[in-house]
Amino acid sequence: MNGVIEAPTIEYGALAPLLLVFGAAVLGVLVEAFAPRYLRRAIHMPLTLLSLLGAFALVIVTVVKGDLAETAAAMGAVAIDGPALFIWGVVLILSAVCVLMINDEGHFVASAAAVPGSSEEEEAEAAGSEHTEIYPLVLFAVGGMMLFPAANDLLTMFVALEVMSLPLYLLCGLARRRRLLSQEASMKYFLLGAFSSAFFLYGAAMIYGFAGTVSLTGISKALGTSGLLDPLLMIGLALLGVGLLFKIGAAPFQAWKPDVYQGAPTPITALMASGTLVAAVGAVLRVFWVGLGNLDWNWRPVMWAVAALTMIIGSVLAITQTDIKRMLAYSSIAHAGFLLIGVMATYDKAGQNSGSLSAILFYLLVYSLTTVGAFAVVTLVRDPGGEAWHLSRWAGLGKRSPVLAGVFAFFLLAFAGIPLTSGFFGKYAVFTAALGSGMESGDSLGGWMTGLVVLGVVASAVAAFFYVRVIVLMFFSEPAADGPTIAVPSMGTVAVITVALLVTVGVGLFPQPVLDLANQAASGLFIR
Amino acid sequence: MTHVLAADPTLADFGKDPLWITIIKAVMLFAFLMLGILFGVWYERKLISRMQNRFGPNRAGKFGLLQSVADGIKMGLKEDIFPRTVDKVLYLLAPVIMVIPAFLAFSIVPFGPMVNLFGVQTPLQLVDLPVAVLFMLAMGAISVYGVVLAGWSSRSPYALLGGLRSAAQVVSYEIAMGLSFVGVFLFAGTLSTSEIVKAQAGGGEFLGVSMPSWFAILLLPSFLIYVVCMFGEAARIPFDLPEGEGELVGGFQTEYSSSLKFALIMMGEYLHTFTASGIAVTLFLGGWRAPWPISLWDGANQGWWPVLWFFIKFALTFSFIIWVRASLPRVRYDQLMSLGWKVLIPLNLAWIMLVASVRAVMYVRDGTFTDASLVPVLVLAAIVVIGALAIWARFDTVNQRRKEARKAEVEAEFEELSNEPAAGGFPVPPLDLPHYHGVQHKEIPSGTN
Amino acid sequence: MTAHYLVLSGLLFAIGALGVLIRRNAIVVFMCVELMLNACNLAFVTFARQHGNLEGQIIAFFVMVVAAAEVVVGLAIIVTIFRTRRSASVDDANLLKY
Amino acid sequence: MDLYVPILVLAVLAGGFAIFSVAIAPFTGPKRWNRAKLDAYECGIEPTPQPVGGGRFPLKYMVTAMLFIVFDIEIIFLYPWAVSFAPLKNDVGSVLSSGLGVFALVEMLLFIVTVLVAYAYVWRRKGLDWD
Amino acid sequence: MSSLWLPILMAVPVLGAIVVALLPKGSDKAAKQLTLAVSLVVLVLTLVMAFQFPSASGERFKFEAVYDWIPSFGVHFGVGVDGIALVLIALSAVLVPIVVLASWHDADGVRTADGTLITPKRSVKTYFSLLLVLEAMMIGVFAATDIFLFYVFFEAMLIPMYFMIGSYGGAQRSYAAVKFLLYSLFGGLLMLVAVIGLYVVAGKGTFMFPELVGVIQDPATQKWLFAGFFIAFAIKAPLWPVHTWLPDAAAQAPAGAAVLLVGVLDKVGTFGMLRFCLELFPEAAKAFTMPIVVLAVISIIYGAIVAIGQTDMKRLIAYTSISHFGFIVMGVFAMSQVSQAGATLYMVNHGFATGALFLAAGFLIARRGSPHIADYGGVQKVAPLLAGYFLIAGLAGLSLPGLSSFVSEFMVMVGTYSSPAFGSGALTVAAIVSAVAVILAAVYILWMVQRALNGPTAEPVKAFKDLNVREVAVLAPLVALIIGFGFFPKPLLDVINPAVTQTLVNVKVDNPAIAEKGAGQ
Repeated sequence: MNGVIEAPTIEYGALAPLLLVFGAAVLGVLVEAFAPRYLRRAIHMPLTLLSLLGAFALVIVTVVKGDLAETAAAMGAVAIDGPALFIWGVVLILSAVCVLMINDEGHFVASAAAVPGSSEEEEAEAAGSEHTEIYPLVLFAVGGMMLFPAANDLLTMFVALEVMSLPLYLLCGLARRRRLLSQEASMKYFLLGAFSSAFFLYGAAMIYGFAGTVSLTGISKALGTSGLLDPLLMIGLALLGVGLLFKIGAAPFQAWKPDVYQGAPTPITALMASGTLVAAVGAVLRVFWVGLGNLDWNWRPVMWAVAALTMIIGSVLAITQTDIKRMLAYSSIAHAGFLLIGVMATYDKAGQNSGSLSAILFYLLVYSLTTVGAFAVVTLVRDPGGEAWHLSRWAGLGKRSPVLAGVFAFFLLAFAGIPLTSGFFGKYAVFTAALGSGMESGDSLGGWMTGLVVLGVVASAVAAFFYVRVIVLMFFSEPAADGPTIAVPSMGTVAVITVALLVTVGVGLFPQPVLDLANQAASGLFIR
Repeated sequence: MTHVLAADPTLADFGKDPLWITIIKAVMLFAFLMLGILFGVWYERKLISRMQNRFGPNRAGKFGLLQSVADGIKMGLKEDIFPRTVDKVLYLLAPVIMVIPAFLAFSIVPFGPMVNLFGVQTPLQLVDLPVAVLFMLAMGAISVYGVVLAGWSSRSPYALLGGLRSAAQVVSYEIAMGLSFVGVFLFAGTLSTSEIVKAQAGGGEFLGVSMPSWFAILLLPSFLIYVVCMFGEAARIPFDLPEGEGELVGGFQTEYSSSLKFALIMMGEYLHTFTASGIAVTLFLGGWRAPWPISLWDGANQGWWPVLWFFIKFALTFSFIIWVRASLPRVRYDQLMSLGWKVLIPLNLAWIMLVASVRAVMYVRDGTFTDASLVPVLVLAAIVVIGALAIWARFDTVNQRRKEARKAEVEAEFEELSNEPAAGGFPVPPLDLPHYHGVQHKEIPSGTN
Repeated sequence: MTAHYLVLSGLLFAIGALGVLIRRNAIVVFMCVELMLNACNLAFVTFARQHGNLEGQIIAFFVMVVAAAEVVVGLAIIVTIFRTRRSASVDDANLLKY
Repeated sequence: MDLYVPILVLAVLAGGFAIFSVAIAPFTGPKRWNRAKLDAYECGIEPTPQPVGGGRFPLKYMVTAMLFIVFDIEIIFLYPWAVSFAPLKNDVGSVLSSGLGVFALVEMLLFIVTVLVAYAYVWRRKGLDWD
Repeated sequence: MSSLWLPILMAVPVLGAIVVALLPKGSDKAAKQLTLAVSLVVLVLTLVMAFQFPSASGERFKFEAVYDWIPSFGVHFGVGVDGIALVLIALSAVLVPIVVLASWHDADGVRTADGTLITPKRSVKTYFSLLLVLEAMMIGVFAATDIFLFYVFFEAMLIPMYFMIGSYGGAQRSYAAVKFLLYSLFGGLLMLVAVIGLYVVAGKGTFMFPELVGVIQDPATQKWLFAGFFIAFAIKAPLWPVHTWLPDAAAQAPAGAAVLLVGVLDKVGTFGMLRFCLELFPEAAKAFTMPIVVLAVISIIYGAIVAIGQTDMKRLIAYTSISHFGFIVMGVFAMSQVSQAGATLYMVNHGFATGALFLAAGFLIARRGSPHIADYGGVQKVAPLLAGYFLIAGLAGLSLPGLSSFVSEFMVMVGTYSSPAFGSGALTVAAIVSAVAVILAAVYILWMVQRALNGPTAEPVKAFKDLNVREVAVLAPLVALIIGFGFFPKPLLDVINPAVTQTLVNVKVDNPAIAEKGAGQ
């Protein structure tokens, strides 16, 4: 401990959005502690929403002010650069939207501690008690989602990873219906998640051993200087990759996704399918572009295989699904694969590539919003026993409520990437970036990237099959006599679906503004 | 710091001894502890009986001095019962696990300054580490494993519950204890015991006033909290819930009939008491340094004299523990826990903030901190302190009131029921015995006659 | 001489990973995960010594915190499941299938 | 490293003693077989056999354990802070390293506030009550 | 310089569609009338535009309008027509109102004379607004001068057609709809890769067709991109062996939708070959000509033979179309002025002929409730008018001299036969082989006519009513066009030829002589 200790400096201003969200979360805990039961929801809802929107406003302000620091804030721990801000904005919007859904009645268990089917549970439900802890938990998760892609050293990233995951583990287990499934999902998610984060950490340790630092900047410097085939480095690279790829649910680490998505309460599923994916992809980009950019020749082949496998597995297994949420889970796996294509498209002297970066950011924005919308629709199709999860129950929904079915069909078409939907431009942007980077490289990479893109196209054709199948089910088949009822949507859910729909349509017709935004965010690349 | 002497060992002085010196010191310490136990048991029983107007042990040897030797031999000659159900390995391992760390914990306690031991300049302390205090805590924590394993491996509900209870108690008080040390570190700026002792050599100046040297005085709240925790850690009356003869027939050691295994467990607990006293002396009572009037004599803190001062302080602390045992009853478990969690911890946190703020002021004054933004920070600190205290005061009282209200309710109900005609009203258990063995009795609906 | 520690941490990590894959009791699986984390700590501290900088030791602190948080969350989840099914076996958790 | 040699020596002594006494215990004492002796002692009533792997016990203890872990970790953070808070001076009194200064105070305040929030929550949720 | 013709032409039906969709419940009749009105307006506008065409400015594309759409992708909303596009747009503009009339009752539960329900009641408004959306897209796809825009319409067209087949078709509709969608989607996605590849390789940062012509030089690259485009188009214009979706789709779709499907949508494929495959990748096109012509010949013969074996009227017609598309593809790739002009003309005529045939068959089926030829017989005694129109349509299908399709088929064969594009006589052989199909055509058409219309009157047929006014109004104009263009194809050819010449120039086929002769035809 001897030697002069420099007191660190922290740019509170730049970190304001982050701090606001975390502060609100802590405040939420206090509310839980001191507010009387009947007031809690009334306090939580505005607190959560306002903090999220406030943080969003702060992000906007930062963007508008425009003078981003050249180096990472908080002693190089948190990089607040264009991409990070963009992702923050996306995550904040998504979470705000999801909170609107979360606020609905009937998604969450009355008392998580009560054994399912026990008398306590009945009492709890009769008493109408509820876990308002959900709001602070969500806020903590959102804070983690914001910190994760902005973390500029592996330690911060690890901490963020956990801050993001731990609340989600809990939230997964709080579904009101099908509680056994929910608890099981929670446990699986937890065990596998902890497992993967252990891998991430060990990878970080190895890389620390190689570079003597965990800051991504330092790592890339070390890579610049020393031999690239250090075993420590290779092991670290592999383990780190495992940890990160798990989070975005890339094959062969995708197994948790369907289970968790199916078991979790649908609003939480929506939050995970959108927010977590966005954050995780951001983190993957930062690690592989900033930290290991000079190493791309070592990781690109593996990434190639992973991307291919992910797309194939995602789109093929989705065909066999009978549970709507599982199907969407597999589709999100497939989309993770498409995103990975973009992640690979870094060919550039700097190890980065603003073109593909903006493509990925754009894809993230449009895809995640469509996803949230789709899950919001899922919450509305109810059976006596909760949501109508089995696909067969959706038969003839088009007759029962054309509007809802139409909206859902539209979201599915967007997933499938039909032109004039946002999804199409997302895929298009990523594919173009990939081919472009391949061509630029002017060596064997070109061929590989082309192959990957063709594979991606085939995969999305296969994926289109099961999306279309659902549409067929909804529109071309007769409704069952005891079909599911369509819950009267709350204002919140209506808002969610409307926003998602507007974005999907609007971006589908006029993507330029959003593209400009993404380009602007990506122009600065990640700071090193 | 004028009182600091060349004889004062610093961290640098450790790890230099040749092996034979080390062995000698280790053996000395071991012997000291063993004899200490033998003597301590006798001393405790004698003192207590005196306080209770009894004679206490007076058969074996002069004043019964050999009593504990006799006890030891007796235990050795008793049958070594080995219940059928126990988990053999762990059952045997538990006492060992309890004893070893108990010994080790004491190894960081300094007995004196540098002395000439067989021609070698060496500090009168087995070893000192940069993390000495942490080491002590760690050892204390390890011996908790012994307790839990003992309870668990016995496969008897009493033992299991006893083990859990003692584990819960010890860990609860470990937190408060750990927090109470923070103040000391804030002043000493180190975790090494010898350095801490050195730091108590002479008080610094604060706002022109010279401060007392002992942390016990300087950080009185820390000291008091530590004293309370000391009992919890060593599971002594009033906090000897783990044994709790009344309720748990000996707790986790129920299945360790009175053989040598039992002796080991007892030994472990005694050593904890010793360690507790030793730490109290070292961290708060100026360690081996001579107390004030004596310290005026320059020779007081040199050579072998300090050992004497140390033993005196140590003996007094130990006697204090015994005195408490003689005078206080055992508390209820919930009282124990709520004292540990609801009183000591918040007080500790508040106190730490206070100390830190004061230190900050000092450093700003003597110019080590070149940071102007102190005032707002202090305000913040004040808020935190007050907030902590407020939370504490408010909710403690709230809980108290709630409890009382509940009790009042029950009594009122009882009252009302018992006022009604015995036929209906207050449920009169029928006189057939099964009810006493847990068969529920039929309640006679009120209002029927 | 740091090599030994690295080997040790590698072994611990491998044991933990294998445990996660092989063992069936959720609690044990979970303890194996914690074992992996500790292996990471060991590696970090070793490297910190090797590089002569403190980063690794600081990281170890944070890892402990995370591990603690994981313990709390994880035990809560597992205990809930246990109370529901009277079994903490991962195999019994088999409602979620393709 | 050799700082730990003395501890090792002491450990050997203590361990030797402990293991020795556990080992000889069976031989020093008499052997009088008696079935009741070998049962778990439960004040004379028929002992309830505990399942292998220990019986089930109140969840309360687990909660306490969790709380302990959390607060213990907090302490882990307090110690280095406390140590490096003080400016390091040598015997002559000249400053070797200025401590972390007011910054450390602020950060620790924030930290403790956060912990206190959690603490208050636990308290209100009766996490600290035994009854 | 940007004219508003085409944007308006596309905007009108879209607006119409929106209005129709927003009509209050129960106003089905209003919806139908409004749709008819809108489609007629479009028709009128198209005709006006067509007559202005020769005088309009612009060398290759006329009525051009180019707006930025997605600058950062270099995508424009670029529209403009040359002769080929014009005639095809006109074709769709003509067919839509006819289809509207023809499928007047399709959506509100089609019942046969004896009251058996063929297709259940469905939302009328949806059907007709889909129809209008489809029209807008058909116009857009032919008018697009920006390759990206073309692709967008190419894919987006699928959705309305998918729903029209899926919700309004026959028993097997959902199977047919999905098959149709997935085939086309797959092709489309391959094309997407090629489109992106084109954009990246060209590196011009734009998708405007004129700027991309002749940019790609490297033959290898050309071949890959060509493949991407061609497969998509081959699926669209069902070319053996990727034709299998057409019979199902056409047979299951309601008659109106089937007409648009076969009459217009499939033309996008052949149109795409002519416009994009050839002009963007001339080298590749030449390299691949032989295999493609072989495929074309195969589908000519195959389609014809399989058609003979069909018992289901609609399927039979679908297979005849496969055969006809074979001719068109052959004409396109023979790369002579005459053959390509003929092919283009064929697209139009085939639209009319097959349209008429489908509609007539549709009326038959609407009366009998069964698509099986065997269920009919002696219709001409009961419903002479219907039988007459059916006969004429059929004869047009076998391209009888004097009927429009004859001209085009003849031009294709002659053009192919005498095409000097490749020294070898391979094309000659192809032309000769394809001539066999003429005989086969006679067989399948006449046999169907003979089985369905002549002979003893089947029992249920006795109840047939003859065509009512609406149905006459549907068939009459088509037959008129068939006969009219049969004798006087010049106006069409005059529009088409310059465009074809331009194409050939871009493909760098050097045979001015033929070009002259073709123009003289």
